[in-house]
Formats: sequence, C-alpha cells, structure tokens
Amino acid sequence: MKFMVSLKDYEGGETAWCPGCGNFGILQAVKKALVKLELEPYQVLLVSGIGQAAKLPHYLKCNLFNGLHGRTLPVATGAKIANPRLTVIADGGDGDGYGEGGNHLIHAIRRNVDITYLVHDNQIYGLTKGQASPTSEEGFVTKITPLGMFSRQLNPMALAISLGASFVGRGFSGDIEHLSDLIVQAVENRGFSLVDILQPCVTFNRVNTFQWYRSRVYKLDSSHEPKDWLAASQKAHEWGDKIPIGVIYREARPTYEDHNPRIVQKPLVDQQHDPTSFEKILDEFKV
Amino acid sequence: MKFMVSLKDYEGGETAWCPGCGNFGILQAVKKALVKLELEPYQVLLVSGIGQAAKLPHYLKCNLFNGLHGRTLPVATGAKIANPRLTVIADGGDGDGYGEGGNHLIHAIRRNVDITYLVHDNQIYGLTKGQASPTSEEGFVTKITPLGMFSRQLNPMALAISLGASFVGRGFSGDIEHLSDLIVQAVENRGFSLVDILQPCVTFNRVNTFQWYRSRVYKLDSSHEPKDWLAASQKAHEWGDKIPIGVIYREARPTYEDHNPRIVQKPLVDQQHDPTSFEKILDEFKV
Amino acid sequence: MEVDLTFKIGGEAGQGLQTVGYILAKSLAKGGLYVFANQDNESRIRGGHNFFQVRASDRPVQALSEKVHIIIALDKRTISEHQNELAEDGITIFDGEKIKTEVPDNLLSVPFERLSKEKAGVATMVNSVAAGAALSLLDFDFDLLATVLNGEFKEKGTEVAEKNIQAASAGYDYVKGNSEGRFKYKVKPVNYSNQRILLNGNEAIASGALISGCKFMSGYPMSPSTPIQQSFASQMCEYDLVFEQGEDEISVINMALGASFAGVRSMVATSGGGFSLMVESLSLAGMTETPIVVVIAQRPGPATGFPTRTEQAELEFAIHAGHGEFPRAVFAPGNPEQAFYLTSKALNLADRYQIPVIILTDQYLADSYFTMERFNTSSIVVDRGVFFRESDRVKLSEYKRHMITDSGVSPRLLPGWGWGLAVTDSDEHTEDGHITELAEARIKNVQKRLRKFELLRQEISPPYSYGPADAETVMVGWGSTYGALKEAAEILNSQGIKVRMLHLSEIWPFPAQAVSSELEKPESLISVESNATGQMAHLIRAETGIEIKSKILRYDGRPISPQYILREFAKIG
Amino acid sequence: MEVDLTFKIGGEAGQGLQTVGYILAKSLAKGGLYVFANQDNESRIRGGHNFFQVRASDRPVQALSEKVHIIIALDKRTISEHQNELAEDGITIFDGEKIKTEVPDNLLSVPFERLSKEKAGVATMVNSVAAGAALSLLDFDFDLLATVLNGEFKEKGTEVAEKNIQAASAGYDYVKGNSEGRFKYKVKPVNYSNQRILLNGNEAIASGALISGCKFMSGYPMSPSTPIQQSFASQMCEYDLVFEQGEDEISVINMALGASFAGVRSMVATSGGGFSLMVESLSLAGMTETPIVVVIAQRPGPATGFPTRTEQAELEFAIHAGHGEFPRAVFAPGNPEQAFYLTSKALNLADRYQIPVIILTDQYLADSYFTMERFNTSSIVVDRGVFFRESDRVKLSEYKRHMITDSGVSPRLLPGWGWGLAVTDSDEHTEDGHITELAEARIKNVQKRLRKFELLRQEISPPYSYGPADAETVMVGWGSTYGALKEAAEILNSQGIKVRMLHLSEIWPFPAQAVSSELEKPESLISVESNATGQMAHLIRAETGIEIKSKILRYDGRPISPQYILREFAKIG
Ligand SMILES: Cc1ncc(C[n+]2csc(CCOP(=O)(O)OP(=O)(O)O)c2C)c(N)n1
Ligand SMILES: Cc1ncc(C[n+]2csc(CCOP(=O)(O)OP(=O)(O)O)c2C)c(N)n1
Ligand code: SF4
Ligand code: SF4
Ligand SMILES: [Mg+2]
Ligand SMILES: [Mg+2]
Repeated sequence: MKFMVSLKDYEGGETAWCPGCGNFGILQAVKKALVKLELEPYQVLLVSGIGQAAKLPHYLKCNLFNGLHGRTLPVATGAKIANPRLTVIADGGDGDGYGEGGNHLIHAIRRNVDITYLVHDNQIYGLTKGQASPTSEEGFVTKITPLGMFSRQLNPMALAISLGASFVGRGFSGDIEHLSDLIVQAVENRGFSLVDILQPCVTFNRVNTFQWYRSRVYKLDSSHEPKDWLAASQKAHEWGDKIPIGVIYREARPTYEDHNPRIVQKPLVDQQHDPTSFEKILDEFKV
Repeated sequence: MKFMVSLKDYEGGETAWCPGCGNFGILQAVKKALVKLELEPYQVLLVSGIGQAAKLPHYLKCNLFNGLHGRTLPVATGAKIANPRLTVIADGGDGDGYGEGGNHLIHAIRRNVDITYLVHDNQIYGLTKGQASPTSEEGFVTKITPLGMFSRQLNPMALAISLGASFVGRGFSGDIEHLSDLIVQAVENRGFSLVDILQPCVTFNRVNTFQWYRSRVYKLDSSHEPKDWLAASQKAHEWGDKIPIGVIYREARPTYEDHNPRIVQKPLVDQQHDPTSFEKILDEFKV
Repeated sequence: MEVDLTFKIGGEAGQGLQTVGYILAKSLAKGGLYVFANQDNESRIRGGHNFFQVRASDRPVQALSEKVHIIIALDKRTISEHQNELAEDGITIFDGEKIKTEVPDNLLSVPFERLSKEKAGVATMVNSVAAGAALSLLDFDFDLLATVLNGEFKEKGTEVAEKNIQAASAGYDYVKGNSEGRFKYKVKPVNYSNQRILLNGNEAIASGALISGCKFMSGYPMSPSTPIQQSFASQMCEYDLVFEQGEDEISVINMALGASFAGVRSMVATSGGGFSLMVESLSLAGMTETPIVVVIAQRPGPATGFPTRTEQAELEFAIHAGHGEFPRAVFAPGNPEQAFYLTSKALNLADRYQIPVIILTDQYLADSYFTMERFNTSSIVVDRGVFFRESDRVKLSEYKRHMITDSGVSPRLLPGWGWGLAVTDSDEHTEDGHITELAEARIKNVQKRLRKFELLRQEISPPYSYGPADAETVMVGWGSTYGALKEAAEILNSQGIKVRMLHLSEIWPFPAQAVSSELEKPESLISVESNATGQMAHLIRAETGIEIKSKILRYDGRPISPQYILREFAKIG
Repeated sequence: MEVDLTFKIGGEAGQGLQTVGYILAKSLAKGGLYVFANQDNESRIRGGHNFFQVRASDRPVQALSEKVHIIIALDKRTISEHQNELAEDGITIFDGEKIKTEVPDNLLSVPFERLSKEKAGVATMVNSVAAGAALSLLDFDFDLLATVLNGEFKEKGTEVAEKNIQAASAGYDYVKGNSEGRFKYKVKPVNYSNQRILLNGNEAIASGALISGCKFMSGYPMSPSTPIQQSFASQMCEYDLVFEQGEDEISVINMALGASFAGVRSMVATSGGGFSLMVESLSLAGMTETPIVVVIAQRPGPATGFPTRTEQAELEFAIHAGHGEFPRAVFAPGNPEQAFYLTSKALNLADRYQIPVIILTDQYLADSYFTMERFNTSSIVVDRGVFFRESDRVKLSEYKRHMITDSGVSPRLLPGWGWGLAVTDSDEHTEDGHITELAEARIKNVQKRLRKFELLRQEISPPYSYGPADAETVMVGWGSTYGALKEAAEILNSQGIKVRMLHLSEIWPFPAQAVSSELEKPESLISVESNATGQMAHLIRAETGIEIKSKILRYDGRPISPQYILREFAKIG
C-alpha cells in the first residue's frame, strides 16, 4: 500500500544556517522534488560531506550518511551498488565537491552509477568562514588570499560535459520551483547526474549575492538541445551577464548498472550468505 | 659562460623497463627537448610519481624529486613557486596523473603555475601489472575487472580544455622528433602545460599497441588553430580511427606568477632571513 | 591575588561577542593586568550559543577559572545557561529592553541597543556599549578602553572608531549611574612592562614561523588551525613570502615539500582530519629527508567530531603516523610563549635533521589569548643545517643527496645550484638518490635514518616540573593543560597538599630518562589529559615502564580548568 | 626429517620463474610433501633479478630454509649470486647452451631451450623443461608433474598442456640420462590426506572473505595486496558480488563504507601507503560505527620503500592510525590458515561491534605458498551482529542508529527497510544520528564507543605459545614470523637450549594479561620482528610494563628465516 507523501513527511529538524542563506531555498526544493518523485523518506539515502551545504540532510527526513569533507561520492557509489533500490543523492558544497572531492567527481562521472549529486555552489567556503572555493572568481580576496585568488574559477558544467556526464544541470536557490523540477529530472535520469546550484552565501560572499544571481540567471527553454554536445559546451561557458539555468547537457550512455545488471536483479544487500556454497573456491588450491 | 649542452650531458643510468616499451621513445624525446631548450641538467627539476613512467627521470641527468604515486603536481608547484628559475617538469603515468592524482591536475590547470606536465599514457597500470587506468577503454578486461572496465575512458585533452589549460598537447612515443618539439613548446609556454603522450605498453596492453597507435595518429598542421576553443574541443574528441597529435589547445591567460610577480623578482629561495626584520609583526599584539 | 576576575560574554554566533571579549581582554591587559581569555563556539556562523571568557588578574594567569564575576548576556540563553556559574557577588548585565526575563538581584539591565542608537546613531554598536558597561562596573579607566577601541576600529575610519568610543562611553556612564554598590570589585590600572603582548596560540605559532624564516605555507582551511594560515597569509602584502591555498590537504603538504626541497623553509597547519590526509606524505618527508613542520591543531574526533572544540587525542597518532619507520619530533606547547619558541625550534630541527616535525596544539590553546612578555626576536637563531657548498665540490658527479654520514645527516644541495644535482626518491635509494633494490643500501639507509633519531634525542629539553621535590604525588600533563595544571598544583600546595607537576612540551623523541627520574619515586601518579584513554600515560609506560594508574581525563570538548583538576583530584583522593 | 629439500629458481622478471616455482611446489605437494614457497621479486616487469624458493619436506614446514639443494638458474646472474647458498651436495641446473660459465662439479647443464624446441616445437616452454629436469634429479614421479602441468595449462587448450608435458618430460629424461649419481636426495611420493591445499596468504584472505560473506570489495592496485583484489574480483563471474576499482584509496575505503552502511559486508586491501590515505576514513568508520575490514599487506617503507619486499613496520601505525579515539581490532596472522580464519573473525567482529578491523600481513606471508589442511568451510559462522527488526519497532520515529546501550553496540537498521531511518554523522551526534554540540551527548558517545572496546577485549584469543614451560628464554613474535620462530624454537630445544616462543596474531585489543603471565618470569626475553625499532616490544611495554631488551630484527626487506633467528640468537647468547 503506497501512501501519498507530502512535504510534511519530509519536515526535519532545526536549521543552523544564517537567516537569509541561499541554502533554505535548496532545502525547500529538495523536499519538493522528493514529494514530486513520490518517494517516501525511507526510500531515500542522502550522503553528504562537511560544510554548511552538507548539513542539509539533517533538516529533512531521510536515511543519511553524513561523512567526511569531500567524500560524498564514493560513499554514495558504494551504497547504490550495494542497494540499487535506494534513491541515492549526494549533497554538499562547492568546496566539498570541487575542491577536496574533485577527483571523485571526475571518476563518478566516468563510472556513471545512477546517483544524483547536488552541489550548493556559493562560490565560497562557508563553514570555515569565507575562504575562496574553486568556483570563486579569479582575484577574489579573502583572509588567506589577501592578494586575491590566483587560480581561475572552475567551470563545473564545462568540466562535467567534457567528461561526458549523463546529466548536467544548473539551478538557482532563488527559484525553488525550477530547482525542484531540475532535481526531479536529475533523479529520474539513469546514471550520474550533476546539479550545480547557485546559492548566495549572505554572510561571506559579498560578490555573488541574490541580486547578483537574480539579474543574471535565465532559464533554458526548448530552444536549447541538451543532447547537442556543442551547444551544451557553449552554454556551459556562459557566465557573466547571463547565466543559464536548467538542463545543460544530457547524454544517453550505459550506466554502471547496465554493465552489471546482476547488481540490480539480485542486489548484494538481499543476499543470504551460505558459506558452504563457496566451498568450491577452495578447490582451486587443491593439491 | 654558457656551455653547449648535448645529449651526452643527459645520459643517465640503466633502465628497468621492458624491452620495446614505449617509454624509451619518451626518454629520448625528453632528452632531446632539454638539449633543444639549451638547458643544463642543473637548471632542470623533474618531479615524478610512482609507476613505470615515473622512473624516467632516473634515466637521465637532472635534479629530481621522485615522490609518491599521484602527487607530482603539488610538489612541482611548490618547487616552482620557491624557485621560479628552475625549469620544472612533472612526469608520470596515466594512473598517476589521471587516477590517483586527478584532483591535482584540475587544480594545477586552474592555478596555471609555469610548469610542464608529461603524462605517459599507456592506458594501463604498468608497474602493478596491468590493471585498467582511467584512459583504458570502456570494457577493458583485466584481472580485477573481469567483466570489463565499466567506467568510460577519460579524455584528458577535453578535460584540460574545459578547464582552460594554457597549453594542451598530445604526443606519441613512436615519433620522437615530433614529441620532443612538442615538449619544447610546452616548456616554453608560460603557464601550465599538459602533454599527454601515447605510449604503448608492450607487456600489458595488448589493445593499444604501437601498431594501433601508428595507424591512427596524424599530426595537426597549421590548419588547426589551437587558440580556437571550439576547434580544439572538437580535436580533443577525435579518438578512434584518427587521433590527432600536436598542440591541441592554447590559451593566453595570466599565470600564477603574473598574479604575484614578486616571487619571480625576489625568489623565495634567494632570501636571506633576518628575524629582527620581522619584529614589527609582534607590534600587533602589543598590549 | 588581589584581583582575579572573570567575565563571560555570551550570545549567538554572529553577534560579535568575540569582539567584545577581545576588547575587554585588551583593555584589561592595557590596565596592567594579566589576562587569559578562552572561547567556546559552535560550528555554525549565525545563531546557536557561543561564549567568550576573559580572566584578569594582578598575577600571571594561564588558565580559565570557572568562577564568573561578570556575565555579559547578549541573548537570553546566556542568562539561563550561565547564571548558575556566577559568583555570589557577581553580576549579569543584559539589555532588559530586548530580553524579557525575571530580574533577580544579580542582574543589571543596560539598554545596549538604545544607548547604541542614541550615542552612535546606529543599533550595531551594542558590543561597544556592553564593553563600556562591563568595565564601568570595575571603575576601570575609560581612557584605556577608548584607546583599545580606537586601535581596533581605526582601520574602518576615524568616524567608526569615534562612534564606538561614544557607544562605549554611553554604556560606561549608564552603569556608573545605575549600579551604585552592585559590584564590589574595583580595578585600578597598575604599572607594567610595556613589553607585554596579548595573543593566542595560533598567533604565536604564525609569528614564530614568520620570525624564524618560514617563507612558504600552504593550507586548506580547517578549524582550529585556519587562523594560523590567516596570520601567515596576512603578511604576504608586507613581506616576500607565499601562502598558497591547496585543493586538499594532500596537495597542501606536497606543495610544502616541493618548496622545502627547492630550499625554502616550509610549514603547514591543519587539524586531525586534515593531518590524516597528510600521513602518506609525512612518510615521504621521512624517506626523502625533506624538512617540514606540520602543526596539528587538535579538536575532538573521531572524524569531524566537534569541529570547534578542544581535545588532546592525537598524541599517539602523531608519533606513529605514517607507514614505515622514520625519525620525527613531536612538540606540544603549553602556552603561546612555548608555542612561539617551539615553532622556531621545530623549524630548526626540521632543517638540521631533514625530518618532519609535528607541533600539537588544540583548540583551547589555539584560540585562547594570553598576556605574555614580548617574545625576544633577537634571540631567534635560524639554523638551516648543513649544505654542500661549491667549495665542497670536487667534480659535478660527486654530490650525493643521501650520502651516508656518521651523524646520519647528509648535506643538502639545492636544485639549481649548479655544482651538483639534488636527486631524491620515495623508493629506497642509493646515496645519490636513485632507486635501488639492494639489501645493503637498505640497511645503511635505515641505520642512517635511525642515527638521526638518536642524535635528535639529545636536542629534547627535559620536561618542566614544579612543586616540592618530596611530593608523594605527581600530576603529569602535556600541551595545553600547562596553565590549568600549574594553577591546580599551586592551589593544592597552598592547601598543604604536596603535589608536584610534570609538564611535557617536547615529547618525541621521548625524554625517557628525565621522566623516569621524576616519576620513579612518588607513590601516586596522575595523568591529566584532554582525552578519553590517557595517551600520555600509555606512552610513558611504553617508554619508561612506569604505569600511571590514576587519570584525570576530560573528553567532552571543553577545556580542563584548574577547578576541574581539583574536583577530580579530590575524587582520586 | 627425512626429506627437507629447497629449490631455488632464479632469473629475470618476465622469464616465468614464478610458473616454474609454482609448478614445482604443486607437484611436490601432490607427492605428499609439505611445501613452503617464498618469492623475491624486484619492482619491475622485465629484467633484473628475481627468485622463487620452494621447500619441501615430509613434515610440516612453514618457513623458508637458507640451505638450497637445487638451483634452477634461468640466467647467469642466478649462478653468480646464489651458487654460494648451495648445500655441499646440492646441484645447479642451467642451460649451458645459452649461458656460458665455468662448470664446476655442482653445475649440471640441461639444454632447456633446445629441448623445448625439439619436443614442443617452440622455445617458450623452457620452464616446463626446467621443472621436469629438477624433479628428475629426485627420481620424482613424473605423472604427478604431468597432472599439475595439465591443470595449469588446460585453460589455454589441451594442445598447450600436452606440449608442456612433453617439454617437461624431455627435461626429465635428459637429466635421467645425464646426472647419474650427481644428486643424492631421492623422493618417493607418500600418502597424504587428499584434503590438503596449497595457497598463499593473499589467497587465504580472499577465500576467507568470500566464504564469510564479504560481497563488496573496492581496491586500488598496490603490491603486495593486489592479488587479494584479484582473487576476490575473479569470483565476480561466478558469484553475485562486486569488486570495484577506485580512482584512489580514499575513494576505495569510502565506497566500502557506503556499501557497508547500506548493509553489505565490505572489505578493502592495500599496503601501507594506500592505508595512509585511508586513515581519515578509518576514523570515519569509528565515528559512524560502520563495519569495515582493512587489510594492510605491509612492505618496507617509509614512502614507496621497497614495493615488492617484506617488512612488519606498521604495527603501531595500525593501532594508532586515525584522528580521535575509537575502538578497533588489529590482527596479524602467521600463516594462511590463521589468515583465513582471522579474516572470518575480523568480518564478524567488524559487524558485531560496528568497528574497523585491521588485518596486518606482509609481502612474505602474502606471496608465500603453504600446504595446509583444507579449511573447514562448514565451521564458518557468519554473525552480522544485532539488527533492529520490524518487530522491534513501536513507531517510525523510534529507531535510533546510535542508541546508547549497555554494550555500547546499537542495533543496525538498513536504509530502505521502511520501519525507521538510518542516520549517521561524522560529527559527534545525538542517538538518532544528528549533529550535536552537547557535552552530555559527547560524553555518552565516547563512553559508548569505549565500552565496545572493553567488550571486544574479551573476544581476543590468547597468544600462541610453544616450548618448555620452564624455559628461561622467550622469543616473542607476531604475524608472518610464526613459522620461522617456531622452527627456530624447535631447533634450539632439540639442541637442549630451552626456549619458549610466544606468537601474537590477535594483537589489539592487546591481550595484556596473557602476555604478562607468559613474560613475567623468564629471565631473557627476545622480540623477533621484521622492522628496525621493535614495535611489538614497545607495545608490550606500553601494555604490560615488561621491557624486552633483546631484539632480533631484520629490515632489509628480506624475510626472517629460522637460520637468521638462530644466528642472531647465538650473538645475544
Ligand atoms: C579534511 C577536511 N579538511 C577541511 C575541513 C574543514 N572544512 C569544513 S567545511 C569546509 C569547506 C566548506 O565549504 P563548502 O564545501 O563550499 O561548503 P559551504 O560551507 O560553503 O556550504 C572545510 C574546508 C574538514 N572538515 N575536513
Ligand atoms: C598510494 C599508492 N597507491 C598505489 C600504489 C601502487 N602503484 C604503483 S605504480 C601504480 C600505477 C602505475 O600506473 P601508471 O601511473 O599509469 O604508470 P605506468 O606503470 O603505467 O607507467 C600503482 C597503482 C602506490 N605506489 N601508491
Ligand atoms: S555562512 Fe553563508 S552558506 Fe553558511 S549558512 Fe551562512 S549564509 Fe549560508
Ligand atoms: S610494463 Fe609496460 S609500461 Fe612498464 S616497462 Fe613494461 S612495457 Fe613499459
Ligand atoms: Mg561553499
Ligand atoms: Mg600507465
């Protein structure tokens, strides 16, 4: 018997974010998306890292593995392989995902396990009080980069497209409805889905404010064909006066599960183990 | 007094590679490039990781920091910042650079320190006896991937271009002259230069053999404009019947050193330290 | 002690209570008092409950005291959570126009916000009002506070500074007019050496590094070490040095090793989790004999634990971290002065022995402010160790990076010097740094590295001991518990309970003989540690065979105070 | 002992000497002999110098012997490097048509290549020729060899198998015709339990894992652990399990933790360098109480060290690795049998206590083949620990992942079960797994985790001891030195020197009482370890106060043999 989920079912604990923070919009959007997806909390596993963003799953109801800074994706990968019935969503900040966890992102895209990755991109390290993140703009001044950040701003959309991610989208925490739809699509996508979410940090990022984003973002419409690699790459490079949000890129490619359908047909987690059924592996060593 | 360097000056110790290995061509090309660059061994610092590729610097004459698997780029970065007079070349395998060290690559490209990175891309883990590397083809069977590699083959050229690397090139260890010229250009480029080198592993990679590469590679000529991002991205995606070698992408952008010219004007390594000249930092704490 | 007062400023994250606290601390220090201030923060940016505690005394204090005399409540929760900590004759000031609460005797309402608006024209200077109000209770010299406010705010313009001073004076005057006889402790400025400084453990380490010639620091933010990175980086504008933010801690330590190999003094600072990621490269430093100093600012673990709180649970980890065996030194300073000089010593030992040196602090030391005599910069000696100079050269091929020597230390040559090549390898290597498979080379290298350790042993200063030589009881501590331990020992001895204290700040190589001779005879041994297993006690047994059966441990993320020790001591009896 | 023969096959990497060695070992085992075989390889794929050593005896042997009876030299260097190891009545066979060398008495030329060409039509079956030749010296039953060859090569087709058998028989016959009286040891097949198996430490661990229900392994190649990954992965075609190759070791352990959290028995295997990268996540396992088994196949460090050689230098690192304090178990099996059953025990303890369990092996154990009685699969019990079942549920909100219990163990609920939510956090957390800042929650959790450790202590079996109870001397070892230690003790006792041995394979929680009672009385204690500092001796002192002053250490990357112990023992004498 399936009961209809509602937002109330996802109501979680007290938040520890700053008033006005862009994370609130994301929290709302995630809850709405899960309701739209008609998932019950027990069917969902959120895996998060460390940072302000990564606290999100504590504020709704779901299964949760809140692991280490930067290590969401491998945990999510392992959990999904073990139990493909779970809807697995990895969630964290831009520092978490593009800084400390950068290597896992590259390889999660290659692996294409059917999980969704939400990155709260506030272009800052929030929880540690305002250092530059990989998506901070070149020249961004912080207490540990007093001469400005020397590194070029990372473009996560372009990066993901270059690796052939199966779903690449960008949302804005100021547009909850659009964002929650985007998350729905990401979760529904078979394979690894990256959703980068523009999220103002009202305390530490005085450059990329709500106003800053609001005056720049525009929604991709049907004139954009996400399956067109070239068009997608170009959209991915739009950053400045206009910033596109929506599904930027999609590519139909085999998922990890397609390569090994047995893990879906007979999930590892369901297996009853009988040691004697493995007796024959010792035969190989028989004298 | 500058003396003319010759290949002899770079003659190094006995190699431990398999006869016929593609690494020999790379070794030759590196030596030739250094001679063409008129660099003396003491002016050059090679930084390598662990793997068959990473043994290369032991077989020529240079300063060498042969560090850990996957950690070439941060070491090279630190050394170059400390002493920008050194020609710093990082060197290692595809596993080293795109697997274990993937995160450093992304961020080295963003940082754009004036170093060169040579990746011996044999599409395999050689030293550990033939596991799939990030550039192995999807489906590649090894002892630890008996059902084939499920992950998609990494495209390092596309990845680097998506991040706006200032120099992206591909060479082939079977064409020493072309490769050494490419290395010369990479070293001469101001900023971070990535050179991916197609390198047959005659022992473990039975797919991507000399023959396989030779029948596919072709040299980019002047009809290719490396500064054209779109053209470069397209070239980067050519892999199959035809594989382009040469300079694929170039982008003029500020280097790390441009952001902080003092490290070149007054290299850290040259500074004579006088503790009393720092006396005033204690004033801040004066009661 | 004539004066020994503790202020507690409580409120939400983001209310600026660190500013009030720091201004109070600095003003009191300017008044010639010895000051100690510690912080208690949650891992969030706004909201929740934080406090900042300032202790001021006319004799040196290096620990917090649990008895609070003045509470500055910036929110209601501060009153409900801390009112019970107030001394009988203490007082709580709060903004009664904003916070509705019953007003018992020891609550004094000061309309922070209204005064701020009236005097400064804005509501945002409540902190200065509060500082003025608090100091007014002591009849403290307002000019000192004004000078401090000026110093703190002048960067933001004289107008801002001026307004803050006015706000403070409003608070000061308000209290003067409304608290007649409510607070009995009065403090008069006293003369003091104008060489005194007020700084925390993090600042002391950064200063020690800068003054000792560390020119390269790479870092990845992690509480409570980030301020070391900040202090260092802030000098990039002034001096020729580099702070570089890494993409992760693995990058951080490898960048520092690269810079060090190229010839520059290099250092990194992180916390336990970040250090965990550096462990493989610590071993790399050991093998390649590349000097490096690593600060671990401890916080409660495992894993993310309590990111903004304190613990001393990484002692054994620091000593044994890294695969394989290689020499290292481990220090654990007890106050900013020790932190400053040990940082300098760490950099010298790292260079002289070409090893990693670890400095263990914790959030309590890292974030706590102490008044100290100004550090003596001219006593700092920078010893980079032994180098292979051009004059040492016979022919180019002769320099060997890992030459086997009696001491185990091989002269360094920097890449680019021209009279030799600097070659090193993470594999076991020949003397000239190339990869080898030979058993003999291995044996020589292992022994070479161990010889360095034996020499290094002689560099370790004996632990600090205090108290009557004939005491039957010795309390043993290390690192940040120094001040609390000493104060507890003083109190016990003053009560006629003979107790000795032993404090280790240079821990590895372990000063086994010195520790043995201190601990051999006394009947009762107590280890005092901010952890749950008694790691120092375990280490002492491993190194001396002496078992410390009694332990005073704290592992709730809060610092060990003298009172905590006394209470637990009484239980052990 | 009637038969105790050692074969040494030497040559370059890539010449296939492992194949010859393994075939010899298997054939001898098939002949009813007990076999032990160890490997010595350089870190390269072709060239250099490697060897494979097979010892065969009519009584159980679990260590190498330094006395070699038959050398099979596949290259010239084998002769020059190992000829001096030959027993007086030993013999070296080599291909005199390919290798030019003086031919002293104990050299016997067998034209490997020519015979291979003649009999098999190709030059590539020299290895089978050599195997045949070697066994011929013993008058060994050729049929046994033929059976083994058939088993090894049939995968490549019957023709290949047939040709190899022919090549072997050519070698066999050639020697028969040309070595009359040159080798005095003859071996007749003896009856034996047909339950015997021949396998190495890595295979034993992988088998133990598979048979005990480990269904998920992630890995990143690293010698000498890669074969564990291979053995596990190879069963992916046969069984429903997953091996996943990670991009790095951090990913590897986090994938395994993810799978484990989701409810699947998970395990990883690496070497010291890879383990270093896992340290932060080990701490994560501790905090989130996620079961995980981590195999560290040790090799000499620091850093890359000797990638293909052996050492036991990560004992203290394994015990203390990770920031913060959390319970763990550390095992160090001494042979494949122990490896098999301890892997099974490790998986059970990991699940039952929801902790990380570390298995320490080293290259010597990992790569060495032992004949053992077939493991008893039906004795394997899979105990996944305590779960929160639907029937335990009162209402949905009630399940708490980190419920405080008397034992410290909280029942698990798997995500997706529907009657509760599995919530965990790397931060210190409430019982329901949510982030907290509370001191009380912290204290309860620290104590809960420590309680698990105290219970765990009772699971540890006492160390193995052997030898006369009244011996004045005890030799203490751990892990892979088991066989050598035992053989050395046997020899000493047979010589009338009363010596006891104590071997630890379950090391942490440390069995302090059992070890104390063994070591308290004897006058002379010797620790025997493949490291340079005597880590077990250090640990024993930390845990019992007992100081082991004499040490027999080896740290050149080569294994400790019984003879090595005897020589060093004589020096201590
Ligand atoms: C290994 C490790 N390094 C550093 C930290 C400290 N740390 C916690 S959160 C964080 C960055 C947070 O930035 P981001 O991921 O962008 O999240 P935000 O707070 O901005 O939402 C850092 C560096 C840590 N917890 N672990
Ligand atoms: C941290 C760590 N993990 C694993 C290894 C083992 N290892 C050594 S080389 C290597 C891979 C080599 O592959 P690649 O970098 O492509 O170099 P190649 O041998 O193919 O030239 C691995 C996994 C190691 N040395 N360190
Ligand atoms: S610091 Fe920034 S990201 Fe964090 S809660 Fe506050 S506003 Fe949000
Ligand atoms: S294994 Fe492959 S990469 Fe390594 S030396 Fe041999 S051929 Fe070259
Ligand atoms: Mg962020
Ligand atoms: Mg490779």
